[in-house]
Amino acid sequence: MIQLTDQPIDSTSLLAQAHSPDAGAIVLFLGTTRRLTNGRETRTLFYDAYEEMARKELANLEAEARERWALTECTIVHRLGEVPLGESSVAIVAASAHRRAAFEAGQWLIDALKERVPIWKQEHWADGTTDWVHPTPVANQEASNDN
Amino acid sequence: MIQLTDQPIDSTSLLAQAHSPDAGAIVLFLGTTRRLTNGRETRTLFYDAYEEMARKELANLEAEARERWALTECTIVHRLGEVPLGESSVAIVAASAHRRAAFEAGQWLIDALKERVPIWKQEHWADGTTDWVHPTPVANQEASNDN
Amino acid sequence: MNVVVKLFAGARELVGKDEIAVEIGSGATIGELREHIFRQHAELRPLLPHVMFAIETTYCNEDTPIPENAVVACIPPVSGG
Amino acid sequence: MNVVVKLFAGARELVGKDEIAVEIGSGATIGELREHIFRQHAELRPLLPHVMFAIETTYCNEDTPIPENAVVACIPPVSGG
Repeated sequence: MIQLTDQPIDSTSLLAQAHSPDAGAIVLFLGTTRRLTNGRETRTLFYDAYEEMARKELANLEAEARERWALTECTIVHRLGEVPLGESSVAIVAASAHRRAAFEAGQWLIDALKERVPIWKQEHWADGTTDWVHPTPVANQEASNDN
Repeated sequence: MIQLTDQPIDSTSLLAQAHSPDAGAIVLFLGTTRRLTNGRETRTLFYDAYEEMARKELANLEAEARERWALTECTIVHRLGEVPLGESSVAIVAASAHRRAAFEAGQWLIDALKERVPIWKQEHWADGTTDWVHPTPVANQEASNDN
Repeated sequence: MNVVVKLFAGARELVGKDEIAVEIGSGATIGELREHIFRQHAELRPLLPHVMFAIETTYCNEDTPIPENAVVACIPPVSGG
Repeated sequence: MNVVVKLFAGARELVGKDEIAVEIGSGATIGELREHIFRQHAELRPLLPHVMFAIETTYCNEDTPIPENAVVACIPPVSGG
């Protein structure tokens, strides 16, 4: 299941859907808005997307993960708009009979999402300035609020 | 935080404790009771522990993980007694500024728990027989309800 | 032909618009589109070497020809997650 | 000295008791304890090569000497998680 939403992510209901007598291992990843990035303070984050394409790319990621690993559940939810400090911008659930597949799929999904899916974050710094975050090979990715 | 409990594990409250403006990544692992193991059907599982020593070993795991990775939260909860199909026997939460540390710590914690902590599971098969599970180098670990 | 290119995030901010219209020869490629944008939109030059393009929500290469009336999008380096 | 050894899981099931008492020389090691148990509890022989022992909730080696009145536990291969 994939979803884009402007509401807070309900990880409890995502986990409830993953519980099953066929699963033996459930891995949930939450990416959350962090206050400090290299000592610089974030006030809040905003996320924008090319929604139609982002949905297609997320669906591709789910399909590719289900092909590579035997998953009983595979969920990717990304929140758009403002995501305040400490709240989740993204949730990934990967469930499988065995833990190795669930961990591998969860890590691969968040890595691939960050490479491919047309979603962008805008830093709103505590000093009042804003920056769209566009990681380039030269830029240090840790210079943005990257988890 | 480490805990042994005979109650269902409340992963929602464990996650709530991990949300923080200092975290950027939260990984939750749930090990759950699976119905089928190599085609054989499990009716339910029971867990027993040498409780005093298990608590000490779990605390050692938390301390070692906090030393190896910069974690903003590290939680291990193991349920004892009966853990019915689809319910969680173990929950691990690892939170960090960055996702790599959270995933690595989460995987290391469940691997180490399964090697060191004096907790044992008893299979109650659908055919009415029971087996204490004692993995040995020769035995195929997948022959037990291992996640 | 006239190609409308959707803009997002930093690209939209630099141009100050959701999309730009580019007049380009029929059957032109994405690479040619990139060159046209480079010449016509100086404000996009710092970001342009790093952007990808998508046609009908699919990433494409520099030598992909742009069909008539295609939905083309300029995709700056992504930062979701 | 008399050493009381706690039993768990499959070991407890094989013996049918929570603990066993073993009479052993003062200052004997865990290795010597294992040999005594092997001789006195035939029912434990299939599992015994695979068990660890703990003294006062700490895993120990074959050559660890057992203190007087120590809490000793027989730890079959664990299967938590």
